Amino acid sequence: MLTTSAFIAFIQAYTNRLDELQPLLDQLDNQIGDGDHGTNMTRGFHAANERLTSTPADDLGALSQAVAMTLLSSVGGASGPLYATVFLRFSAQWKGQSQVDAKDITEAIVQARDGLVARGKAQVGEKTLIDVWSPAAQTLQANPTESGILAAAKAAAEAAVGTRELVAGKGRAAYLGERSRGTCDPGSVSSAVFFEEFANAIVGGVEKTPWPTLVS
Amino acid sequence: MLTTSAFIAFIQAYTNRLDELQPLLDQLDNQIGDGDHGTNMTRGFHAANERLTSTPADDLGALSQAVAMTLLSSVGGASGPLYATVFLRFSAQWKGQSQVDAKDITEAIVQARDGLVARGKAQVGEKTLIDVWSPAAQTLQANPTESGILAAAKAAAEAAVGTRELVAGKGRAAYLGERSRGTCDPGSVSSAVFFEEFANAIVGGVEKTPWPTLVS
Amino acid sequence: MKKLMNEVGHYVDQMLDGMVLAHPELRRLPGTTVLVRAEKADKVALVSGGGSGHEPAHGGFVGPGMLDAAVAGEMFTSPTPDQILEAIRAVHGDQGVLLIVKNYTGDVMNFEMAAEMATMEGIHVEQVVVDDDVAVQNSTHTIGRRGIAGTVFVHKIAGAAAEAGYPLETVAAVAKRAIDNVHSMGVALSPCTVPASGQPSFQLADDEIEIGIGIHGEPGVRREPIRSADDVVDTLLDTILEDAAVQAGDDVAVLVNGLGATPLSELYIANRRIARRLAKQGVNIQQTRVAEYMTSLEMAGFSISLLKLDHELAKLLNAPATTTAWRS
Amino acid sequence: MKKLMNEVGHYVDQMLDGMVLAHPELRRLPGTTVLVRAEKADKVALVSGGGSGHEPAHGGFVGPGMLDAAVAGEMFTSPTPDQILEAIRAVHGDQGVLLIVKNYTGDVMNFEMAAEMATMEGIHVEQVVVDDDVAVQNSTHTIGRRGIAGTVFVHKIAGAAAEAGYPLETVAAVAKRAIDNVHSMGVALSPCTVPASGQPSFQLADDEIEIGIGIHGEPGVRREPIRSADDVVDTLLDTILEDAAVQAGDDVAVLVNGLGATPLSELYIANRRIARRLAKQGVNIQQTRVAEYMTSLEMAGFSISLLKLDHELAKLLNAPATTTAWRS
Ligand SMILES: Nc1ncnc2c1ncn2[C@@H]1O[C@H](COP(=O)(O)OP(=O)(O)O)[C@@H](O)[C@H]1O
Ligand SMILES: Nc1ncnc2c1ncn2[C@@H]1O[C@H](COP(=O)(O)OP(=O)(O)O)[C@@H](O)[C@H]1O
Ligand SMILES: [Mg+2]
Ligand SMILES: [Mg+2]
Ligand SMILES: [Mg+2]
Ligand SMILES: [Mg+2]
Repeated sequence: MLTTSAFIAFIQAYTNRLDELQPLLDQLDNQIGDGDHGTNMTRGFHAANERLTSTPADDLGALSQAVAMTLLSSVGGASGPLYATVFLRFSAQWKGQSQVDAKDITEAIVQARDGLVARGKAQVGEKTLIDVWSPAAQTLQANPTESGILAAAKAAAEAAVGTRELVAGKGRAAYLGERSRGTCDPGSVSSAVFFEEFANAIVGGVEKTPWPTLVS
Repeated sequence: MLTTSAFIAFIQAYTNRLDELQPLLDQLDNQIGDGDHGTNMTRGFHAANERLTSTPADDLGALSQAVAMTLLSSVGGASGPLYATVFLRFSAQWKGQSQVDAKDITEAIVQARDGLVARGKAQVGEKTLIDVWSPAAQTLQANPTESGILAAAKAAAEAAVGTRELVAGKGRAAYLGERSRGTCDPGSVSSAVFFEEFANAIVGGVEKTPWPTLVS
Repeated sequence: MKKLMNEVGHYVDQMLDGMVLAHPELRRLPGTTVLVRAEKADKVALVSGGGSGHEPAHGGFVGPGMLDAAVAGEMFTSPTPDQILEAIRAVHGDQGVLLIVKNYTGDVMNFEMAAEMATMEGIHVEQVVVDDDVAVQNSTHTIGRRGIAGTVFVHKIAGAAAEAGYPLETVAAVAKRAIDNVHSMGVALSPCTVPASGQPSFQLADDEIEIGIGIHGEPGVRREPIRSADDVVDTLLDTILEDAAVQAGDDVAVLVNGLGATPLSELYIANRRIARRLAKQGVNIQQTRVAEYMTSLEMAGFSISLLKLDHELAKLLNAPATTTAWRS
Repeated sequence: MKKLMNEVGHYVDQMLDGMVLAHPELRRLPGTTVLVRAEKADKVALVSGGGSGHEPAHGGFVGPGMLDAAVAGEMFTSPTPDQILEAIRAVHGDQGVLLIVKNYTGDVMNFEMAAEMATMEGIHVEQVVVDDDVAVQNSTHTIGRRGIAGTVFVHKIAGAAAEAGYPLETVAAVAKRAIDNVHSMGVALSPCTVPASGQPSFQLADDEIEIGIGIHGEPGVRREPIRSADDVVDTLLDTILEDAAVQAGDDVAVLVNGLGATPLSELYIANRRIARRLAKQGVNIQQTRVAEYMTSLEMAGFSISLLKLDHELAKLLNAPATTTAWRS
């Protein structure tokens, strides 16, 4: 069950994790991109958090819409429209609802994944956050329950680590060709953290992955 | 007595000394100017030497004129017009003559000094090559003989060393004001070397001043 | 890092202020990072933009004969869709809007979202994506090539087409033809430093250059030993000429673009080689531009852009334009 | 030292070649370092020049509305009288020639000798000497102030006066009035390296700036800790304003001149402060120029030039000019 207060707590918790991980995400992006993924994400989610303090907290659709619009207007770059798309799809799915169940959540995540693919036109295996969103959505679809949400977070983390071996086919890292191999995709890591905090806000008891030691 | 062959030997000897002293002259100019006096002088006198190989060697006036025009068209900067003026005055003074005596030499040096003052508008004490040409010309005027030429070279060397204590009032060093004190004026040093090689070509037996140890 | 700036968070804002204070022919939409012409024109409107740090791009190309609006993002970061939408709203008349976008995932997605929003508001929007950087291999398996300095030619040609009263579809078609015919490649002699990070974007040894550089401080496609200007020009030009399939008798325009810290004298030394090589191949240079058009902050280096001209492209390139960074 | 060049001895020669190859409206007198307009004009002729390394100065200001010829010396070294004489001979008609010289001993003497030679050939030559650098104290005991970027305003105004058909004495008088009314001062954030020496012209620590810099890589008048752009602007502007005795209600033109490696964005940040301070003092800015006009190779830094305008100077400043580096 995701309530509006759990949603707000999720955004807050994710923002805190991004603050912690900003250097790591910048560093990963520096190795295979332009070094700003952590900076972009923290800028966006700090703004989103701020925005939520003045958003009526009774409609998950409105809250998601507020996050989406804030990310859209504060991030820029590739990750801005992508993460904004996620929350726009959440908003469409949860419009007018003050709480949603695992089925609604599953549908929203699947919709978000489809939105990301439509927006970024990346396929699985191209070393983008699609490599995380795709297995996470599939795991949830196969098991649209609270335990499925936990399983999705686990699948997301594994997939993010797995991007290390891939050669980028989309995004800035693609210009490096073979040289993009050997570094985890920063957007995939921020997405895995997303699923971790998402599951923790809804189900609770999720252990934090030690990303810095795992991927740097 | 200055013959045409002594004149040519003088230009050659002076060029050799400039080659030796180029780093020192550049360094002095770097401290209080723009660091190119040695480069400018060697560029000019190498060209003059070259030019003399194709100049009929029977007229001191024509030889001086050739040197003057070559310096004018190859040096630029402040030292180009100044040293060119020296040889233009020599040329006017020695026109049509294949050899000149100490009196003719004295008159040419005095004319050159006057030309330098007219061209650069510097007074004695302003830390320019006038501080060398002026005492040298005076020494010669007081004693317009071969021994006077030797005395002029000595006076020139002393005056060049003496510019160290002066504050520049003309030339690029003037922008430094008080900070120009403590470094010998590069144009004064190249002028002192000029008198040294000039005296050696005419009278002979002049000892070379160890400029690098003396002024740097 | 030594920068002439105040608080780093105000860099873009203060730069835009300084720009409109210098150029009364530019106006900044209040509360945005959008520069528009002081006077709105009745024609197809052109909007471009991208991250900051490329000055004079893109604001320097706003004016009669070129762009109607330029949207500035954070340093080397695509602008956000809301800003782009503000630009579209401000400049569109009833003849539609063309967005000129450089091919970077971020730029493409942000402009696309803005276009969708504008379309929802009933504004007719078309988009062209510039991908002139031949350093990046082109193949159907990749995201395609980056957009670099050749974009300025596209601004100029689309601008002249719009000014000439062409309808939106035709302006877009002409812009696409310019894109198909422009090929660019750059080289860096030193990296740049984004003010917020304070760290050089990469490290180059004293005897190394970075070939095939982008315009955001990213490393290029390979690192090589430094060599003579003529040799460096040849490396870039060989790749460009091969890719552009330029032949004897072809008409071209040349853009020698400084990346920020390279003296104009060095750009002219490069142009000497470019002009001589093209002349030797029987290629006719109709126009040469040598200056800073699309920079990477204080990066040392340059890029060459070659635009193959047909009759119409040549006419449009030569049409009058009066912006702060391009006049003809 | 990383430079995009070939043999260092050919630097100036190849730069000039590259320049005329880029700009067919310029012509190089064969065997010289002189650039002239492709078409000779029937009016008072203007000749300027100086050492190389200041590009686009001085060749970039040759063209209708500005100079008739620019003479380039070796790097940061005054050109020689024979080259200047060639320029005078090439451009003089029957209305005389004005030489516009920057106040450096070398430049003054070389131009003076050329003027004497030209006079001996029966050409009527006048000379004005620009000394706009207020960093250098002015007093009767010194050689006076250096000529720096404000020289470009003098080129423009004298150029317009000549184009308007003024006789030589009047062109010279107007140029002198521009010189009397232009005040400049610069600052360096990093030194430059002359190709032949390969050594930086001075050393600055990471937190130091050099105030009151000349344009030949010479050190400035003092070294200070780095600080905000606004503070640096204030330091320069305070000195300029005091010296220029600019008052509320005065009309001025502003030139924010990049020294070579400073991004345009930083120049605009500086201009924001300049414009606001002048506005606050009630000074009317009639025109602002922000770009590289008179550089010191790849030196980082900038200079501010303030030209006080009367009615005629304003008219001449705004008159049309089409050169490669100045258009109006
Ligand atoms: N076409 C795409 N589809 C999906 N994700 C993408 C795409 N392009 C980039 N990304 C994701 O965006 C991340 C980079 O984001 P960020 O660094 O914030 O933006 P930018 O690349 O504009 O600097 C990458 O790590 C990748 O996961
Ligand atoms: N007005 C002047 N009168 C006499 N000598 C001068 C004058 N200005 C400069 N000089 C001499 O010129 C020398 C500098 O020459 P140089 O470095 O070759 O030229 P520049 O100063 O143009 O670089 C100074 O050391 C000084 O002796
Ligand atoms: Mg990035
Ligand atoms: Mg010197
Ligand atoms: Mg980015
Ligand atoms: Mg010099």
